[in-house]
Amino acid sequence: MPDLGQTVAEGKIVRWLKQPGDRVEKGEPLFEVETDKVTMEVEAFRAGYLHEILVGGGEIAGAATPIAILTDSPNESHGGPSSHAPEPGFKKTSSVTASGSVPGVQRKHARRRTTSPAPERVVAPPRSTTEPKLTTDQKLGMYRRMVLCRMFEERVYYLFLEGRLPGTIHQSQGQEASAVGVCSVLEPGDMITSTHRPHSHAIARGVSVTSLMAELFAKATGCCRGKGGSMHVGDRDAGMLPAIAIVGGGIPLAAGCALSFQYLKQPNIVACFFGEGATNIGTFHEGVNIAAIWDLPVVFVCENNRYAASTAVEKVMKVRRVSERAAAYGIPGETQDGNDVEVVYRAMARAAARARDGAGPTLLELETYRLAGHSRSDPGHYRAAEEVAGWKVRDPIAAYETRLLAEGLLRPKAVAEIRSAIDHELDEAVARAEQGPEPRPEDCLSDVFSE
Amino acid sequence: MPDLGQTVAEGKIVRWLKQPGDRVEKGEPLFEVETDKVTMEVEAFRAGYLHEILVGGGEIAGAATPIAILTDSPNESHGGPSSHAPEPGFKKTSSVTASGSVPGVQRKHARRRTTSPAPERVVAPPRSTTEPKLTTDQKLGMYRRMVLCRMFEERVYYLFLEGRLPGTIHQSQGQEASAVGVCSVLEPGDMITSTHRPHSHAIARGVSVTSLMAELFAKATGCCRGKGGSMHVGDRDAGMLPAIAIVGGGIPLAAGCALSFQYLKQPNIVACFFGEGATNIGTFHEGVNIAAIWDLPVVFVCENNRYAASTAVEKVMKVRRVSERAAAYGIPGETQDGNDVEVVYRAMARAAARARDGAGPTLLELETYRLAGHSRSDPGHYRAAEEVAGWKVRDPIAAYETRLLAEGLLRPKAVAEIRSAIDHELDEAVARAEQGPEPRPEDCLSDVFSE
Amino acid sequence: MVEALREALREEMRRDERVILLGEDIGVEGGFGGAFTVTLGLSEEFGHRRVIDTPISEAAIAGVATGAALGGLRPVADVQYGDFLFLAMDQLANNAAKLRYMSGGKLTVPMVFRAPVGATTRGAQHGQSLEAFFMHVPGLKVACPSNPYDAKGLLKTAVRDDNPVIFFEHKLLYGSKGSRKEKGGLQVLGVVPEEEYLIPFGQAKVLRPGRDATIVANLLMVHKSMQAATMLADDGIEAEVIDVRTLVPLDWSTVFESVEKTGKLIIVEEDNLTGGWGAEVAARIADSCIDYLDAPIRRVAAPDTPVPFAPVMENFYVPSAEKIVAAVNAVVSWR
Amino acid sequence: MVEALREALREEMRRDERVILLGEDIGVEGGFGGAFTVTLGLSEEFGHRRVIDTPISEAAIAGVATGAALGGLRPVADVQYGDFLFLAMDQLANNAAKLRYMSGGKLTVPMVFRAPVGATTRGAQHGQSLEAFFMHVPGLKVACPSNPYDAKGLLKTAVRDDNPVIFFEHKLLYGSKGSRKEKGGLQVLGVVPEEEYLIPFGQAKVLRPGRDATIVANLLMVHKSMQAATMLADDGIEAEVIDVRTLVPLDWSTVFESVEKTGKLIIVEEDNLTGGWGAEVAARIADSCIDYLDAPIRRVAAPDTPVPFAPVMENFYVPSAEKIVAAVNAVVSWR
Repeated sequence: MPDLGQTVAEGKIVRWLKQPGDRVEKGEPLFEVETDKVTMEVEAFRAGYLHEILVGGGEIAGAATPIAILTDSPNESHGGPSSHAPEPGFKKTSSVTASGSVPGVQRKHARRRTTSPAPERVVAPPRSTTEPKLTTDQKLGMYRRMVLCRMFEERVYYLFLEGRLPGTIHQSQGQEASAVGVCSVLEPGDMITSTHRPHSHAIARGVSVTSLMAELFAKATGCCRGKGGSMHVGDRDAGMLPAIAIVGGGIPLAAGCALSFQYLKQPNIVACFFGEGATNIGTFHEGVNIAAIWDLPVVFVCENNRYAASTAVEKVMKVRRVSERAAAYGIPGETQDGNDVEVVYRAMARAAARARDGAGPTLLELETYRLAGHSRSDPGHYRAAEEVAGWKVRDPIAAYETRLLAEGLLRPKAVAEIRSAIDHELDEAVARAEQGPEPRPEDCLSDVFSE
Repeated sequence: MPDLGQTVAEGKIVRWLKQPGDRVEKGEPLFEVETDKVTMEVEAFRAGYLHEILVGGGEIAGAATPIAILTDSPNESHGGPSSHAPEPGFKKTSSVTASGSVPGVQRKHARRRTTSPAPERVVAPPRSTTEPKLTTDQKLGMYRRMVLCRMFEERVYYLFLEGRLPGTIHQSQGQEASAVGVCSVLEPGDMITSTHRPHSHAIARGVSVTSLMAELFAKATGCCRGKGGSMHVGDRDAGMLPAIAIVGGGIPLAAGCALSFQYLKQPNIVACFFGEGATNIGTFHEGVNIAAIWDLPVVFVCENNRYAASTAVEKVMKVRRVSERAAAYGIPGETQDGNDVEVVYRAMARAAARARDGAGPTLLELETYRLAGHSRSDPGHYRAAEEVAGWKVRDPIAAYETRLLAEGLLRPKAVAEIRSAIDHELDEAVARAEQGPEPRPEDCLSDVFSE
Repeated sequence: MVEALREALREEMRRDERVILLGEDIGVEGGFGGAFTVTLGLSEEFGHRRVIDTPISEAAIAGVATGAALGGLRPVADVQYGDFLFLAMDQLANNAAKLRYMSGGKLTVPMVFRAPVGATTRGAQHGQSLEAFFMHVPGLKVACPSNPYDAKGLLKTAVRDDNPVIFFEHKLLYGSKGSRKEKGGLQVLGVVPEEEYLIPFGQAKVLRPGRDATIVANLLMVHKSMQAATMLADDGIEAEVIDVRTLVPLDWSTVFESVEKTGKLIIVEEDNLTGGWGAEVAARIADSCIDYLDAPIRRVAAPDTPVPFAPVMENFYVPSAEKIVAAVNAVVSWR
Repeated sequence: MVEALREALREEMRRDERVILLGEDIGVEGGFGGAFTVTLGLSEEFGHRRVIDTPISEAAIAGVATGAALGGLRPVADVQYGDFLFLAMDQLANNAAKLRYMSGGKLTVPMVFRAPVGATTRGAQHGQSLEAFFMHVPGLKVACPSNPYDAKGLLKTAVRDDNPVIFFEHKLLYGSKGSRKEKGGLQVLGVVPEEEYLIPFGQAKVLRPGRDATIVANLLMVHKSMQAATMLADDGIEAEVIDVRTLVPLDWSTVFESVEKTGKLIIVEEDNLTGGWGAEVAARIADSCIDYLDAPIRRVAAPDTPVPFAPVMENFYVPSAEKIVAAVNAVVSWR
């Protein structure tokens, strides 16, 4: 599906103007698409034969979803499952897909500007330079990192059940792809800000699992020396500020940190994580606006998991997508599948490149789902069982595992090996946390002021 | 100029498809217009002869601006200046104008939805019922009310210069049309909220001039008994809460008051005044969002006078129009000429009708200018002299006076009579304020709590 | 205490159609009934028209409640954690508290803003005690019940008060029933009558009479103080324990009378020492009762640090019965 | 004082490239240089890269300053009126003040937040004194100079401090020069050296020695207290006047020493009585110096009301030299 604009995340295929088997010339109208902004005909960006229609008339396709396969000859086969399973940026040729960067795709009514209300200020992402091909190592690295996030959360969950950890937790099972996809783009020296639900962000950013676990155990060896706890984990040296547990509170901090990068001419950026619920609070509005007007090097990453605690997003927001709110600040907004780590990676790579190039912030909405409750004690009865089940099918780790296996990049044996190694890593982290020293009671009194 | 959509306030006439003298059939393409959203051909909504083009190709026309005159016969004269000076809603026939309600205007590419990002939720304003023809009495009443606002501010200005008033003032000369146009739509029982610049709002709403003047004189007879002062004038019985002097602070109050109307099934609405600078503060975001999701009966009236104190709107907002921000909340936003009291009246009438009908809030941006400084001591050197001069030419009172004189609704003699009567009214108000009792010092201690 | 608070809301909502509730997650089907289950079940009885779930917009919640109060309703709004009150501070301190005054006494702002306080191993942004901030804002009343009976009676009074009331509830006093059980939470005993009763603001309660020293406390610290008094009694020291119940208005005469009797004052609060409400109590006594004082006024309060996460530090942070005993011993043995 | 503050900023900006300014209307060409002209001319010297005009977004100003401080800058941000601090309270109290602590001491937040305070016939939302709110937040330092010399020296120290500092300036002390002249404003005399000097935090200043009573004051009230001391001297009463200069840290030993000498304490502040910073001073003295006190501790403060508009009421609201004299007389003649 071609990219129809910064704020357009999906479209309905009204009808196909060609049928499978038809010859298609470059520039010839191929199908008609309707979005919440426009209806338009889309032209073929290359010549060929329409081999197969993947999304039929009347159906809805998200941006970056393959909708048809073009081949060079009328009877060409289109290969195994890997040829349409992976994302378009990683395919050699033949899907008509969401990449607006494909130079041949032209909009018929080019004079319409359907995107940002201040489109003249929107700098088009330099996609060609920012969508590097992921190497196998990178893919496996992201996979492993997601598994680490998941297994860390599962371990923590049981440690809580056993009463071995104090305090409360807000877990992120199901949201690993957004954390890992975003952080995999970051460089040393970049910074992230996080929320009351920070574990996966911390692990994705590379905060040491040992120091994280020790913090949850309230030990002096924790990343915050036992003073922060689950909701405030962070490690500036690893590129993560202490998580801010008040919704939206980290957003102005992210803008400020980005201001320091810009001012000091450091080539760094900030990735600012928050949930969709945070987009209703004043600090979101003020912080994003300031980042926008000053072109600060920050990417606002909204993990839309559909519920602010128990409150469904539809009850508290009238727009369909958080990314539509970007238009109020004159910055690009886009919505992506937050459960596909490669989709996340590429979207973040574009946004990060914009930020690094001095073109300012992007509001990147990643659609995902928290498989656990809001906090430790939440059974989540406010969500329909079918909804939860539907999202479980879309588990970002299982899906990626399947894909990597199918692509032959991951050997079945390696899956078990990875899990076993992580298990061992977590055993170690727990052991070291438990053996680590408690803070002294009077340590409570230090670290209020820098002397 | 036809109404091209909720968020489209002006358009550039790309070219005329007919020339003066040409016969035009109903439905025939008449001109091509380009906005920041779309480019489209606009068809004639009636047949006739194109008598005169008022806005040529390449020029920009605001919504609700006459752009051409159609006549029934090729050589028909189109009367005196009154035939294109008044606004379209008040004309019988022959201007092709901004009223999107004119049934004959059709958009060529009707499938495009160019307006709100959640258009399915936007209820079209029931314009036919909400654009009553203004009677001569109403027009003269609005004129007189604007003159009262202006003369009040001028009087207050000199009283300050003479050192007869304590405190500071933020004056509203130049912004009378928005205050009066909005408040003229309101009914008894409706409420307004205001800002640190509240005098014209209070007068437009009908707060007694005597009690306002007494408040500025810090007298016990003032509308706030001398406890509020210029920045907090108000009178709930007259339909105005005490003005809130912290930017944006009145916006959640307006939503709350609207909630009480909705809950109590009162047929009332709230008009919430604020400046464009307030749209960058968190309470704007939170308050408008809540009003939107609950369909509260409130109209958010943004008086865009281009400067937040000394800070130009372009420096602090990347979108071109405040009304574009409405899309972030899924409500209609529109920008209108805030210096034309009848334009304001009609736009407010539509928004008020929506609110009263239970269709929720509107963000109504009124473009205007404060002819005075930000506060008493501000000479306004941050504004170019030509800019100020340009806006002085667009003085809302002078312009309306000229129009009413031209329409024969206002006799030249009456202008002087009105001013003289107001002068007398203000003399009286000043005299009564000066004679009114001072609060006692220890009155400071009362009214903290209701017993 | 959760049940007592819920009952108070239910009774007041049945009594007066103008009472509505506003807050995050307070009425969602299958949800929590607010962060601590206080409103659980109320949306079933009163519907979503009266139990209104809001976005995460604390400033707007406070402002909307204020505006609705001006429009004739009697809103009871809440934040999930008292710490979030800072987000709503402008609306509460600059608008709700001052609108009556700014209008020359013509308006009333009958609203209640509920806020859970207290350290419960949630760290620096979910465990503060904030009474002093609001006690210092003229125009706000401040309540802080220590037990279910008071909670019900005071909340009902708050709902009927024509002024804005900030109503603090301690997380460890909500009770140990249900899923919201807090580690270290107290199940405070005491009968809560089902019938209607009101507890007026500004009436402190002498929970235990004593001749040797006066202990003034609120919220959880009332219980720690009672515990300390028991321990002190074993050593023959009879401490009088006063629960202030409301900080604005504060029942000065009860405190004065007690200090005039004992000559010694210890104030116990979980808030940070410097600028806590205890400072105001000490200052008033040092003004009005100086001639009766025969020992220093001691405050047992949290130190001037944020709330630490680690339980070992949090236990040090929150005043303990032992620290109260030590403070009482010090003043009783003065000179 | 405006010139002294501007000079402090200019010197620190010349000295350290990391010092930047953030605020509304602070650097606009042809503009005001902030609400009270303190930053006038600085954008000409340092450019808009370092003198940054912000939108009207107080919470973000505080949060951005905090984030920039974490990123290695030393921002000096401001609000036009202290009353607007309530909008930024969450970022200041929950983030700026606590980030060092929450990180286990790994981070520093070197920022200054300037805020004009004091009643000047602008009514309830533009005239509050807010020192007590911020004194009560662990992790924030609080300065409140009473004269140009101190203003310069303290502001320079604040800029170099690695902790967040809330810097209060009284509108009537800005000076009577220029367009921002305030009715009733004082032109405080005193030489402000052009060369560099710093005034450490936590050093109170004895402005006038005296044996009969100790007056502790800040900001404008220092001048009212000095005026009162002169009036008292005519009656043979020698009051010692102490300017606290900073509230966090507060120079307790200077205050204790003075009270141990005089046995009498009067605290003068423009903030509302209940829960003002004076309460904390009274409480500390009632704890540490009880044996030296031979009279009640009196506070002369604004009453517990919002700031009224009418000058006749505002004059009643703001503590006067006469009220200070009366308070001193009352304690000096005690018994």
